[in-house]
Amino acid sequence: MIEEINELVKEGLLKEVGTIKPNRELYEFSHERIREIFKQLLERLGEKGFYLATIVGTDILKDKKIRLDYYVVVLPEETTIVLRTYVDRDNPEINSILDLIPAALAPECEIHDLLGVVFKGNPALRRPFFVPEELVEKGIYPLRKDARV
Amino acid sequence: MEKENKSDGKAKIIRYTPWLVHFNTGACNGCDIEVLAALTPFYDVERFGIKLAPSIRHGDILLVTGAVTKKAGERLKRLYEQMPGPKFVIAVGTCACTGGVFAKSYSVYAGADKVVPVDMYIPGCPPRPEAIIDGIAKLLKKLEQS
Amino acid sequence: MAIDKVIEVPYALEIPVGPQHPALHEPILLKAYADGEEVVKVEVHTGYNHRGIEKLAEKNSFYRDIFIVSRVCGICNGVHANCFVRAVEQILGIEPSPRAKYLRVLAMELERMHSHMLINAVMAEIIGFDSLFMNIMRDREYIMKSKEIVTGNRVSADYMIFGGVRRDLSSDKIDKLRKLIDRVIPRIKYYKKLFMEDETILKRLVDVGVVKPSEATLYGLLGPVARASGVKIDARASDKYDAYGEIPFNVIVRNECDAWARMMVRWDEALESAKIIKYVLDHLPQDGKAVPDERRLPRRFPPGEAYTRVEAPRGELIYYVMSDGKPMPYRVKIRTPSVHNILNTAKFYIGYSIADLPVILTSWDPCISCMERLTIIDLRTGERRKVPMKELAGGGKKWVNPRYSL
Amino acid sequence: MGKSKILSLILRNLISKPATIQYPREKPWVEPDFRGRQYSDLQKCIGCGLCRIECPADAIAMKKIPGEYEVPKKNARRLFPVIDYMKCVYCYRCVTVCPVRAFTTTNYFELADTQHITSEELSLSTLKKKAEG
Repeated sequence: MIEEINELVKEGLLKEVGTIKPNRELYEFSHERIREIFKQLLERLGEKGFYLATIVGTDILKDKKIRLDYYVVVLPEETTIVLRTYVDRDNPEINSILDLIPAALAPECEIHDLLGVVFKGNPALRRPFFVPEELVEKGIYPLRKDARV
Repeated sequence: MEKENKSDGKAKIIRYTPWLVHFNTGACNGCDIEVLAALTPFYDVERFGIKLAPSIRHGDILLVTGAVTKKAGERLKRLYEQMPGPKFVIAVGTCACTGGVFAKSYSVYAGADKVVPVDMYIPGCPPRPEAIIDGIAKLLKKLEQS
Repeated sequence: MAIDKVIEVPYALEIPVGPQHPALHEPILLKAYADGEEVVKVEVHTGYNHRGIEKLAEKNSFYRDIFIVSRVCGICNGVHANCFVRAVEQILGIEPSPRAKYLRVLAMELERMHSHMLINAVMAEIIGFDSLFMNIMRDREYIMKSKEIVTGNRVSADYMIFGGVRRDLSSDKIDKLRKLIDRVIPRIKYYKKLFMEDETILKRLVDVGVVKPSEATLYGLLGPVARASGVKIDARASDKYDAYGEIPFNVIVRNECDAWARMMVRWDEALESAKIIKYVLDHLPQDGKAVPDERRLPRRFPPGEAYTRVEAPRGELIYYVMSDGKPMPYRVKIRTPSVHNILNTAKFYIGYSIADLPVILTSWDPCISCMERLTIIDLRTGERRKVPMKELAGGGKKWVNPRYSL
Repeated sequence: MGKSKILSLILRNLISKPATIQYPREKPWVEPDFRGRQYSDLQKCIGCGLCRIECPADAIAMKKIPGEYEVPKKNARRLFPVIDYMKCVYCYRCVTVCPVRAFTTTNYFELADTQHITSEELSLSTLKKKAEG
């Protein structure tokens, strides 16, 4: 349990939900407050105190939502925590954190290309990045569950 | 794909010093490091007069590794067209032969023979350097007979 | 004669490197913009290697996925398979026997050794030291032979299965392995000394591609790149997966922050791996069956999600596996270290000369096949004053007509 | 490095054998349990098709055994797996899942050819032909 994260929970920015195996603490937050949370993390943990491991985007077809998990590794103990949020599947938009944390470049672009989530404020978003052009022309996002590729 | 320049007699010339060009069309690097290993002291394909050419314009044999992805497929075609004839293509590894485990993916053509004519297939995931030498030797033997 | 042609001189030269290039064996296109000799901007264009593995994994069963994910990257196939297998083991709630855990460590450390030797050899080739390249590659063959003895194939190991490994190690094989490893260790020590003392290497590598510690965390750099910048990230030490909790080893950290430090970290880690391998060979537990019967493994997968980390040769590798109770996974997410180490580093080329470009690229230990399940373009430019070519041509003082007639 | 050291190094390199394996003329440096070509022994095979389902590369197809061969009784459907060696990734998943352990494994790897080759002939050679009559 990390104190700084605990403070954020107390302030109501994060909500403790459970764990992902093996022993990764899971927190939920609402997607409008993403920049606030990462600003707080930068302030409290410092530039050298953590790094963004990855963002996992999952298409939850039955809830009509796209789930975004931000995996943050807190140094020096290397404790992995998971920050989870949901965006609407039909209108997937979330603020980019690229200017705060440059490491978000790779995962944000990847999720944009594979799942179609728009990260507002990220200038590098572009299609086709790697999905073949014929799929881009048809507007298919290959990792969405209803995409037939 | 059918080969255009089937046998015009010129093929015999290159059998003493065939120069290889290696192109990775979306391989997992396994075949690439085995091609590299075939050039190093233990296996040493230079015994056959084979040299890794830096540019496609010098090459006689194109080694293709990897399940040909759609983006790299265009490049492969362009490289093949830029090669001086007589030219030969060797597909190294299961992926380059038929696509292997990636054959059903949405972004691969599955197999180099879908894009360029292939003269020799070397299966294996990845093929041993010995197998690569064996494949090249078999191709050279074929040229001798042509 | 009337002027009929005009050539405009751009302020920066565009130099494409790749995807088929003599200095680069991998399909990536680096568009470097150079002003004279100085690199002012680098764009990383990729996508030549995207095979859609994450979608493929969703469409195949868990058992087939083991072999598909181990073909994400040929060089580090063992760690990919290990990471996926451990994630699914977490969902299933099974644990391999101690002997299997030690054997997994053995296979992964052999992989780390050959990977580090390979990239050091490639670095020697890139700076024009071909005899060193050939020598390192010769000694690397002994490691490949050890891998063949342990796993049955030189490169693609296919060694991991849920609940254990797929091949046991007999005592005469252990003796063979000992001989091979003892043969390689003095050579690695010699190469390390060479990298410390040889002037050619020092001149090309020292103070090239400097990454500050705070930049390493902000840009999410991993593995030897981070450790050479003084950031201690090692999933082996923190997660203690498999048998790493029982095996003593050191995490190598250096503070020089340049390309040379990265290569030295790799040599030190190769030696450390050799130590781990010898420890494993000496302390291999006898109890428990290492090889499970693959015909009796569970066929039902409960719903659940798992997130595992593994220290690949290139850094922290991440697998996220989510199962919804069907025989196929609902979502498999693969995050390889090369994604961050290549795509987020376009900034670090700026300010060095064109000749340093391949050196810096190699010092990240690029593995395009790892990275390219996805692809991104970096457009960050440097915040330094750009001196246009035309100004340089005029000595920087005189005004020169921007158009040169022919 | 002193002069004497260099001299001894030169002498050692003069005497020692070259590192290269003269491969096509010499035997390859291959382990006996290297994962090479595998094929199904039709005396043991029951034609269940589990290997086809489990193959990660879809390299196995089930084929009917031609009429002129004698087939063991346990293989009632007269099916046998044919491995396409150009598709196979040599992971040996088929070998380990086979319920009757019918696969014969070898360390043979010199499979380069100008067309696709399969295990059909090898597998059928394990069967006897029916006596003509």
